[in-house]
Amino acid sequence: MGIAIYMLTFLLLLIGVYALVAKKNLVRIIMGIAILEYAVNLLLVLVGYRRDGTPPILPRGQTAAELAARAVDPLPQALVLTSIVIGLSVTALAVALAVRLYDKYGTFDMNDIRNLRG
Amino acid sequence: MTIDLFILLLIGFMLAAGLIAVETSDLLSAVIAVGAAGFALSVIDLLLGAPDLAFPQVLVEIITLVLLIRMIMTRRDTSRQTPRDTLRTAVVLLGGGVFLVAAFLAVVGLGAGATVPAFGEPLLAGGHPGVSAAYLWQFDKDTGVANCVMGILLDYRAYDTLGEATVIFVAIMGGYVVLRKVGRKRQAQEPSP
Amino acid sequence: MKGMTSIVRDVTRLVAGVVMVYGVYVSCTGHLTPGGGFAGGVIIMAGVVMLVLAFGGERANELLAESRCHVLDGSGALAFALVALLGFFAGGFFVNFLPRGRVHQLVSGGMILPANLAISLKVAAGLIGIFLALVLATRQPSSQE
Amino acid sequence: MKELVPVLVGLPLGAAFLVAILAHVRGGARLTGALATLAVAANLALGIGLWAAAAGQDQPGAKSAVWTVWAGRWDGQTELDQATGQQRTRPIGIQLVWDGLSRFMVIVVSFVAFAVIVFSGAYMRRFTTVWLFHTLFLLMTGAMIGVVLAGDLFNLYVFIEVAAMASYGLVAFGTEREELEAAFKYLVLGVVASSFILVGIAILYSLTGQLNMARVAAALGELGTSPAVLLAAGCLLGGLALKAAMVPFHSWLPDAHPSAPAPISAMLSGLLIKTVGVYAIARLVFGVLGVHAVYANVLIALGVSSMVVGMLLALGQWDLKRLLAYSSISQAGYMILALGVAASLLPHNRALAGLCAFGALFHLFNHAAFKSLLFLCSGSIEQATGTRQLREMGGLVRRMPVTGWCCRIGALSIAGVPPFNGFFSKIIIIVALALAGRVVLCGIAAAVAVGTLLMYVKVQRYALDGQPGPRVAAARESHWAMGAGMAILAAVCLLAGVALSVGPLKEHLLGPAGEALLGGAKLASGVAMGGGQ
Repeated sequence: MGIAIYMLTFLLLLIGVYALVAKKNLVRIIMGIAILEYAVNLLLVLVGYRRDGTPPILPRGQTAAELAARAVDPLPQALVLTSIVIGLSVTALAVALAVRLYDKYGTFDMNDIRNLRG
Repeated sequence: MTIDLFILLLIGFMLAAGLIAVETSDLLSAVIAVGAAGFALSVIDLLLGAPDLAFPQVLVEIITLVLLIRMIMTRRDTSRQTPRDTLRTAVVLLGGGVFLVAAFLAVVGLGAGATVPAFGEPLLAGGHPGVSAAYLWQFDKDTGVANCVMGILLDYRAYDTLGEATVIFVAIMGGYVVLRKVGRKRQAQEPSP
Repeated sequence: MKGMTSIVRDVTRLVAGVVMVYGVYVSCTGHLTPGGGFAGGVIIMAGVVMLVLAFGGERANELLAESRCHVLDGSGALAFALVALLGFFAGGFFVNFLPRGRVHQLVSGGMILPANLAISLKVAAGLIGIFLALVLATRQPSSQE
Repeated sequence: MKELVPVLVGLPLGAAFLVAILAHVRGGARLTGALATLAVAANLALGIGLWAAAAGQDQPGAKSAVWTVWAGRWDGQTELDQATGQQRTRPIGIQLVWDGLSRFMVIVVSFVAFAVIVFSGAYMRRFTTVWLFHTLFLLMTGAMIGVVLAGDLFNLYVFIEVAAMASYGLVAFGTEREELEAAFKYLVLGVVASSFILVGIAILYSLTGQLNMARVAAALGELGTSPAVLLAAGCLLGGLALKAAMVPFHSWLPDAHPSAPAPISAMLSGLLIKTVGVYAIARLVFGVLGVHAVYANVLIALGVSSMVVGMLLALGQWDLKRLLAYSSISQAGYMILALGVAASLLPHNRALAGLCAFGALFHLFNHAAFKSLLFLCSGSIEQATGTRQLREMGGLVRRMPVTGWCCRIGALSIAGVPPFNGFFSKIIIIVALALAGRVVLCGIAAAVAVGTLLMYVKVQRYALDGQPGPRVAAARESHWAMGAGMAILAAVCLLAGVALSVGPLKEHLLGPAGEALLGGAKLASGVAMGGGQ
């Protein structure tokens, strides 16, 4: 079942990429960004999971050594926290760009927003 | 094993929501589907022992939803159903297929080479624990915090967090750049020097 | 954007303050429980978002002008950079030079508490600023400028 | 001295935060430009000082000094625990590396950034809210230096992301239609690239349990090559190739780079695609993934396709900035090709691999100088004449002597005409390819060099010489500050060819850089002995 979990995560990643590359609607592209972020964050969390693990937070009256024997890996969580922040930042910037593009062209459709040659 | 099943179902739910978000014709439904996927992710975070992530994930989700819904509610969606760009779709399908095969080999392994550790059995639990085992062993003495993730984020790897704070700053400044109504001064104000 | 009905406004007035205080609480206790500066900052921002949605963007903009957000945003980031540079007095970049205190106490973890507060200030101010800018920009979409 | 290395990152970032505050203090908005210039100049001075200090420790011959700085005290050393009286090993955190390669890159980045900020003092006057430009410019510069100094995979990713986000905002700085559209496309592809980079890092972490580059390299050396490692490498190299705009991932660059204001085009083409693209690829292949025939062949294929396709597309362009952007793809291809050949030669013939790496880094330096110069010239020309079309120009040397001559020097350099710097690096790469027996690659490189020459003969013929057209006749020379920015880079183009290929600068700047690049594993052994999990 572990293999299926990983493979579905990679599939989710590909759905995000598909939305970014093949879709023409600005809003849908922003949603693709969100899905892509989810997939990457999910992969990092999965990589750090330990079966029946506890959160890496020290309960009162326990030593770190006791916690270390059964906590999940805290490092990927710290990385994901940074990655969530980066994802929010990218989304905010993309929304700002989409809003301005709508102001200029009156549409979210990339087919009508095409002045540049590839 | 039940937790595996739960997680598999939740990821399946995220996949379905993601597909709906990408393919449905109504933008509002699509945004809500993305929101549902995000909430499923935060539930997965909770199940996987990462309450530190579930919390910001939900919050970020809400902010994103508010931004996206406001954006589409005040604007008419005039996008047309255009015929599928067959070339791009084919490239994505082909590349995606190659990627999935490679990922499958990476997870399952081919011959004797190293594979991605099986789900639930990271290096931390095995014989060659990496750098994070050292963090877990002594974070209370080193940093004096009870929450190991915060200890890593703001002490062991605080330099990354400086970068993280900078990313938000950059995005906000970039947002202001983009939202300026006038970027260039008009020609009249711009004589050659 | 106009505001909402008076019921919504009254409830929001009550709730938003609580939400913001909770945000401050979350950023202060990041080293003890899940949460931390980023989560706290976003919660504070969520309180302001509620106010903006209930009372309208102009009203919020009067209270918290864009320039003030910039200043707070920059100060938060600068405070965090200072945390990094203060470490030089103790021997190097990002050295946590304050006493660690006892685990599970509010005042523990040395620089982690101040750093969390700086981040929460930064995140809250920055996100409020960009949200207000986006709301005001989305007020009346003009197809041609 | 060593402790000051992180200041190279902290100073621009701190100055950027200060700019945002200063802009809202009464009368402060006018000072932001001065603050930004001062910060970049101070960074350049600090970079040169640290380079000199480290170069003083170089041993004669090949050994160059490697300084490693740890953020916080988390350096893997053992210490005495005060409370228990027992020995304890500190875990390792984030490492900053000041070796030959990173000190070379820091000099390149801060030098070009300095020339560009001098230029933009006058150029940016026609834009509104210039302080936003200054803060984003400082953030981008600081982040690029952060990328170059990073000794940790995730730290590398974070700073790549900061630099990329700053560039999205800067590409859209004019907020006209094309600029917004280009910025959006650029952002979308940038997100795809950084997601794949992060996937690669996640897989590497799951395999090795480490994030420190040297330790990952050591652990990978034990694991050998397996599908999982190759998947991680593919994700990382694919993402970085997208950031570097290698063909077939190049489609965003010709939109994004010309849309930005000229100083930013200069930064993007001259520095960004090299630090987050070429440099990061080189660091990863030589320092983390380990030299392997598969990676070498991938690099060679990317390099050749970029060189040829970029050159062919550039030849057909009549828009000056688009022509320059396509030619950036082609020139970056040279570097990647040379690095790929160096990687394939390294196990058999270290001396020849060294020559290839030397050529690649030399070309990186030269391209940073002349491509930035040409983009700055294009900005000066566009401002004076109001056009970017080559056909509408003509006789610029007569009407705008400073810009015209700087542009001529830049064009001659990139075309590879002998006394200028481009000639030296191209000839080194071509000769190294020939010596390595890669006749086909050598022929392609020579052919692309001829194509580049033709391309810039076209620029000279239509833009600089001939009769002034109606638009050019009314043009006047640009502000002196813009001229100064261009003149600095033009002087480098004139002098660098000889100065860097012989003498003390080769000994202490380029030589150690190539050495550090090829000796990626040496760094690994130095860190692995540090102890600690």
